[in-house]
Amino acid sequence: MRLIDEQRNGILVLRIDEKRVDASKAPAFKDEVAKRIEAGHSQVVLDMSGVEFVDSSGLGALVSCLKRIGPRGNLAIAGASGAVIRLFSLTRMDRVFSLHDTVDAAVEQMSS
Amino acid sequence: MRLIDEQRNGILVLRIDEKRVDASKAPAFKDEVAKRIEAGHSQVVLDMSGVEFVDSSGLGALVSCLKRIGPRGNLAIAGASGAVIRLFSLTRMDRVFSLHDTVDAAVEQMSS
Amino acid sequence: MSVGIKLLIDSDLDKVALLARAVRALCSDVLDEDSSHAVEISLVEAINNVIKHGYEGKPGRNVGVVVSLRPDHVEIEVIDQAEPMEASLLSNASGDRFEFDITDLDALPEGGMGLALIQMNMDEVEYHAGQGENRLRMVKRHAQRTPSS
Amino acid sequence: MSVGIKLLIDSDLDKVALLARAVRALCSDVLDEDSSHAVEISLVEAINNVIKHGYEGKPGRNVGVVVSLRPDHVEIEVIDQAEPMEASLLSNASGDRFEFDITDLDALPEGGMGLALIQMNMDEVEYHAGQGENRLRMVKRHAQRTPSS
Ligand SMILES: Nc1ncnc2c1ncn2[C@@H]1O[C@H](COP(=O)(O)OP(=O)(O)O)[C@@H](O)[C@H]1O
Ligand SMILES: Nc1ncnc2c1ncn2[C@@H]1O[C@H](COP(=O)(O)OP(=O)(O)O)[C@@H](O)[C@H]1O
Repeated sequence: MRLIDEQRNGILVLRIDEKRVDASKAPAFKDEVAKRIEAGHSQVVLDMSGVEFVDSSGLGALVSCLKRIGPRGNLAIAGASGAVIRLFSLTRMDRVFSLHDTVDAAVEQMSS
Repeated sequence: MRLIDEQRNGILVLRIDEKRVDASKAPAFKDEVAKRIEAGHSQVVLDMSGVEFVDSSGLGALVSCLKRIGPRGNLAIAGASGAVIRLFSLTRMDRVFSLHDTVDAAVEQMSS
Repeated sequence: MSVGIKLLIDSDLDKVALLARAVRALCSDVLDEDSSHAVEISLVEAINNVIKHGYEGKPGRNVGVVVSLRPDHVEIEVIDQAEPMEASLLSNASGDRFEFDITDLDALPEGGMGLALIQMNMDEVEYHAGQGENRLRMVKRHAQRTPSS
Repeated sequence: MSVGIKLLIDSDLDKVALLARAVRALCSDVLDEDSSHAVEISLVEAINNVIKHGYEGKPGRNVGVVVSLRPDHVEIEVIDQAEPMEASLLSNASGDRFEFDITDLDALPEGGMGLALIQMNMDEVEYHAGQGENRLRMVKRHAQRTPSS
């Protein structure tokens, strides 16, 4: 699971450097994000602009991250497109996650 | 084998309305073109702009058309791109056939 | 005139993407983007289930997919030789799975979404178990021919 | 870490495009355009030969292709159960086939180009016949790792 970390105004921007977040990658993804949350990050933007496909395991991992960060933290998703957006809509998760076109937009809203 | 016929200044413009000209289509293609040559067409532009892939059978069919039209007739190819051009180059057939970017360019040269 | 091809991987989650990419390329010749995605997500969920539940994560077993492109629909069959699943799990699955309370964080689903996604995305879904082989048959009709879909 | 998938069609020229499209989609994830085309044309020529010559155009026989994406190359194996071909036909084939006189219309080739195209397009080509099964193994290395290609 390739993740690229970046800090912006105390927000962790995590770029998913994989084309697919599926059952083969979801467990590692969940663990990697959990590690960062345990380390104290409670404001996280996931940059999914490079992701072309997510299955229900990947989606479940995202939900797990959201739960772990908890109601006092913040998890936003940036750059989801095409098949990824379609999955969010189908499962009504577009109403659960805070979705943004770009990382900048997500960071800006989280900072304000 | 889908071919679309059009006449321009006494030139037959034949558009190949198939994405692939391969062993499953080459015999029918050869027959269809032969029919038109027998019917008196000796100036022919093949519009290959919609074709994405040609194999050696398709290429052989094109050579057969060229032979049938003979040295007194004219066969030009328009709009070949990508994989099609690559096959022509590999087999040196780019030196045998008269290749043009567009149908217009092919018709113009044939008319002059 | 039907045109069919069979694809085979062994029961390894790392290989599911290969199958998915190949099948997507086949479908995209005749289906639009949304329908191609519908087939891809359904196929991936079905294969993940075979590997994770049917074969219990054991490697070295076969997962087959037959793709047939027909004039008005695409048919996908997922074939395995695992213990069959309880057929009612599939027939009871539906989009209701996603009628959760979006304000109740703890109640959001982290799993159990695959069969529902299959039902929501495909026009026909049939499961046949028997003779040591299970077949999940899924049909996606071309969008332009089914204005109601 | 290799990732492999097997594709099967029956011996029907109408199905070769399906195989080609699926394999192309797999390759295009790791190979550039030219290398993907090199694999596609080689694969199509090999399969056409199996169907036309090996199975003599008879339908209902199997043609298999195993695709393995490895860190620095793509490996394609074409597998059939036909009579083997004369191996020297393949080993003698080369780009020399296209050293014809371009001014001699009658002498231009209309066939006999497939094996030459395979040799020209792939980095390794091996043919194994035996035990009722023939395997044509073809390797395409990633362009960036073989500056000489
Ligand atoms: N191929 C299968 N073989 C056996 N059991 C299956 C199979 N597919 C699904 N199931 C059962 O149905 C349940 C629901 O499947 P699904 O909706 O895909 O969600 P998940 O796989 O996340 O649990 C699984 O947990 C499993 O118990
Ligand atoms: N799989 C095969 N089985 C038997 N013979 C073959 C096979 N492949 C090729 N050949 C023989 O080699 C010859 C050259 O093949 P090729 O270069 O592909 O050109 P073509 O198929 O147009 O004749 C064929 O005509 C055939 O006699």
